[in-house]
Amino acid sequence: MESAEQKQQPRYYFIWFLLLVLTMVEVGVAYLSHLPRTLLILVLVGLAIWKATLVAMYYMHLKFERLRVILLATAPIPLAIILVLGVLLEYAQ
Amino acid sequence: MKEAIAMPGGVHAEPGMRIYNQKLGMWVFLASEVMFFTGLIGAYIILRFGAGDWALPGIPLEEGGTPLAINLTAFNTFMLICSSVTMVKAFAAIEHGDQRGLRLFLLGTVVLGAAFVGIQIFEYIKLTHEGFLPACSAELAEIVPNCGLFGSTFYVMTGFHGAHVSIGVFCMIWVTVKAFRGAYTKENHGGVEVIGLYWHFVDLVWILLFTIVYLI
Amino acid sequence: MGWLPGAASTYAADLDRIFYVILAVTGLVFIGVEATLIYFLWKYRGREGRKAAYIEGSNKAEIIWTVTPAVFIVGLAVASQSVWSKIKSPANFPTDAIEYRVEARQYAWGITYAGADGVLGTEDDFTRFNEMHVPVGQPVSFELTSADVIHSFFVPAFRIKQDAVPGLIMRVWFEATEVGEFALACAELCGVAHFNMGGKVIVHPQDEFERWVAEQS
Amino acid sequence: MATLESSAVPLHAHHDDLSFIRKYIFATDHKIIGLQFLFATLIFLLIGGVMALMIRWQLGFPGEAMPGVGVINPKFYNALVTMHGTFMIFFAIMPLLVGTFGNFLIPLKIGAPDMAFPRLNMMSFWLFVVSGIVMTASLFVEGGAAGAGWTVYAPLSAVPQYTGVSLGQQLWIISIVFFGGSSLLGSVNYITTVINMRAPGMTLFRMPLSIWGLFVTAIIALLAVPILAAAIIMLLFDQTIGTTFFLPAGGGQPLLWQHLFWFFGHPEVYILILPAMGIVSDIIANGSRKPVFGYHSMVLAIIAIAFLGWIVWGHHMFQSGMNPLLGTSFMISTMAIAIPSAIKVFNWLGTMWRGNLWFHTPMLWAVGFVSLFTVGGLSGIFMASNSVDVFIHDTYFIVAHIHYVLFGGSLFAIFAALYFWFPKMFGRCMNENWGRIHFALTFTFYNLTFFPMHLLGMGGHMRRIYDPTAYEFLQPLQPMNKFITVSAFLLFMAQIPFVINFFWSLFAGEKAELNRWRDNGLEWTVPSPAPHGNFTVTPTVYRGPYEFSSPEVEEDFLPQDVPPDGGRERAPETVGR
Repeated sequence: MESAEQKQQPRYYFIWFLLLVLTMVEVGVAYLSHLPRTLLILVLVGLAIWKATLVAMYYMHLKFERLRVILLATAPIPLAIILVLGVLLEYAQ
Repeated sequence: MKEAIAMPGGVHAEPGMRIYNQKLGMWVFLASEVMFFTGLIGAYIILRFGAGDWALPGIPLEEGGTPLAINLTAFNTFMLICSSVTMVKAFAAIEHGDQRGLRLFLLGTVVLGAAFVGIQIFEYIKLTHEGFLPACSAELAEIVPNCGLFGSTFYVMTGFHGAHVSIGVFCMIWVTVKAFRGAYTKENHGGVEVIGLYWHFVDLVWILLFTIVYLI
Repeated sequence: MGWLPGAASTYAADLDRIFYVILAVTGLVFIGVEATLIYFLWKYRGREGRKAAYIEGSNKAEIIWTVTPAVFIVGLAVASQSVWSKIKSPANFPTDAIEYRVEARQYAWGITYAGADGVLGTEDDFTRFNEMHVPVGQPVSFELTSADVIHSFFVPAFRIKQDAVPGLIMRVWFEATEVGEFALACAELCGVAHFNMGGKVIVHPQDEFERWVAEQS
Repeated sequence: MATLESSAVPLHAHHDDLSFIRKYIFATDHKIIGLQFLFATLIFLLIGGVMALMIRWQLGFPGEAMPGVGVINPKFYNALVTMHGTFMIFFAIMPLLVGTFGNFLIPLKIGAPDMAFPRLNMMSFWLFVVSGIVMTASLFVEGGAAGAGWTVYAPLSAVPQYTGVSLGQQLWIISIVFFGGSSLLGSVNYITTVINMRAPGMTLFRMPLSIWGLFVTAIIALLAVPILAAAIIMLLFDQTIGTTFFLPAGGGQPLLWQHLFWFFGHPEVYILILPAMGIVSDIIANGSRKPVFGYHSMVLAIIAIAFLGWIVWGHHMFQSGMNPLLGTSFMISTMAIAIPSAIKVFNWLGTMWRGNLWFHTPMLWAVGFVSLFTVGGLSGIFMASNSVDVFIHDTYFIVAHIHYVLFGGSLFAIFAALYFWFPKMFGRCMNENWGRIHFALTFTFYNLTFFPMHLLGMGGHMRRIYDPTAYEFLQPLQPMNKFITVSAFLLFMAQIPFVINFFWSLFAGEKAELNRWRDNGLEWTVPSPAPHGNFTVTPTVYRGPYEFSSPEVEEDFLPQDVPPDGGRERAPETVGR
């Protein structure tokens, strides 16, 4: 489709390999239960977001789309954050 | 997909998104799906935050470890990631007009996707036999903290994800059959791209679910 | 005005004041808008051969009617905030209050009194249903919870309303300023007999209240 | 995936050989689907209205047998309260605005041949029908219909023993899941259509405000309804298979339900009002023969309201035990909504200012909307103030408020739209005189019914109570309750002229000319009713939709598709059929 003209072939296998390695790192990290929980959670969530971004950017071709498609795709994310954070604030009292 | 490229409604002075309707529609639909999973995952985060004690990975079940089988699921995650790369390779193949590549990679995606669902069903059977349910068995309830809540959130999140994969597999079979009949060409392959978007989205959700449900 | 029920707690008057301020301002806006509307309807009624003025808008006018409500709203928010935090914020709870425990259930209010020793959780605690006896002129505070579904503790005369949520403990306080009997109602739909979940708050003079507590044990 | 084949090119040639079933039952034509929604929802509107009368009867004359119905018992009363809200919100107002007018207007007004996905559109309607049937069926099952309020607060709704209703509540949930599917398909369709299928020249800022309202509404529905779907599915599992999401006994959180529900529920309120605001803007501009005052700020106000709608959900929960600091922030964000709302009201007044007002029936309803929405908007400020809300929360004050916004607001706009687009829908006009009578009676009895409810609320009258006389302090308010009940019955009867007018005009109304209201929209350039495919030749748009009384031309309107050189030769309009 039209995105094909402008993009150089992304390295799909390289991304796959990266995802694989990151998954293995994640599972490994999860077993390090003696580390502080907060650190573990931060690392794991960071890795997960990294992986998710890779999929969205390269496999879903967001990296090669126009800005408006990217905006459309990411529009719900602020709402999701507002919901979860808003409710979690309840516990902050 | 001929009509998909010819923009319906004739020429556009201000041509909207410059992507064809089906692809735009799929992105819009995925935005809605993000909110659906936000509802489920958000509820899980909030409930877990409020519950305090939770079963953790990396320690034995008796000491409050998770009843979930992490290695099995890590393997399953591997399958889904593989299916994503076959999917995107199928799309890349038809972009170059490579019919054989398209068919092979689509077939691979179907097999890997079906295997994911199969393993998940196996996991469910195993867990229910061990008494891990929304209403936990008495023994498990004693050692797993907040067992009922864990079970409730676990089954709802992974269950709805599994349903999404299953629907994806059925659609993928349909697309594959069409591919074998030669319905897609170098110029017209919107169907492959649209199902691919859905497939990768489901993969993306699983990446997040695997981390926050199994590993944290 | 007289439409609000008689006020009988310390913060009722504060709340009523904000109510009436909002009523006055919104009332003025209401009259202004409706009068303008009616005037326009009459003044610019269609006539043959006349053409409407071609006006697409006016930035100046729009800025005016964007900023004016904004200013009003900021003022209102500030005014509301002080009363809100007086009623609900745990930091502002009176420290010299008599403690109770209130548990709502389908369809009754269980009110636990501290008894003669004035301490909750001891043996001389006693529970009465649907009648809350309190002394006048002294703050009372209580932990509010529910045994089954969500109820809402509502005493119109005191201007207090607080949901009772199962699994959670809410803090409520009020100080009655008048002796007498006041209606206690459930304000949150709680089941078939929701309408029949009324009770009373009975405000005694200080000495009478002490006598009443002594009689109970 | 080949659904577009029929819409990609205007195929008037073979649209006539569709069988009756293809044309009117499993229709893919957006106009027919709009009409299907219209007739289906009018039935639900009637059901909801009758329920309102039963509620009013019980409140005015507690415990007395209602003629034709009998004595209403408390359990049935709770079911009535729940189902009245459900039917009116999900099965009347929302599908009337979004389903009927969204379908009918979007392609016609942006110059598209049809929706982007006609078959999804058809599925959307039939899912709605399934949903409506399931909901109606829940009225007749054992144990009665759901009785936990339309907000289905857990744990009351999550455990059958608490209300004595199990199957009814479960059917309620299943019905809303279907409804969510219907809404999702509709939203995807509307958004894609508006983004991708506008006619040449129809830039975003040349779209009529009705389309802006519907477009933004579709975005809200797209993102809000899935949250409800997720929440009610969890609720269903709590009801049936022993999960404990909202049950404190199993570690769940009742307040989580309220957060999820209102995170959907408050945007939902704007789903119910934004299209109405857009439609009213269109009609007021037409009736004033003047451009909408401040078109751009009207658009921005719609967007601002939609955005703010996402960060105010907590104001429904001020008294539920939320963190008081959070209460403050929700109060501020809620009050901020007053600003765009005020802009809208003042701009409507500005539109009428120095106009040449033409009081056709739609204009009357639109003006009625402005005057009543003002009341509803202003009374909202009382609830937005968190301290005043301590007293008036869950009282009749809020019942008055929602009815001023949803009946005086949304439903008045719906009537305005029906009278306005009836000629384009059916090719015949509704009777103007009866329309005016309908308006005058409705406006009068509407205010007599709902305005006194503010006073009830100020007296402390709780909402959703079966028998107000059970409370001594409410007994002095009973005469007013009776008065409201009588007014409500008269309000109901005031709709009879409408029903007669509607059906009579359907078959025997005056034939509609092409452009009944001398309007500028593209829909008035096609025959009434418009053929499948809408436009013989895709129209080209040269200007915004509100060029009334433009100095460029002699007439007091200047349609969007007339070329700027003033050449008034619009070939397409006469060709159609």
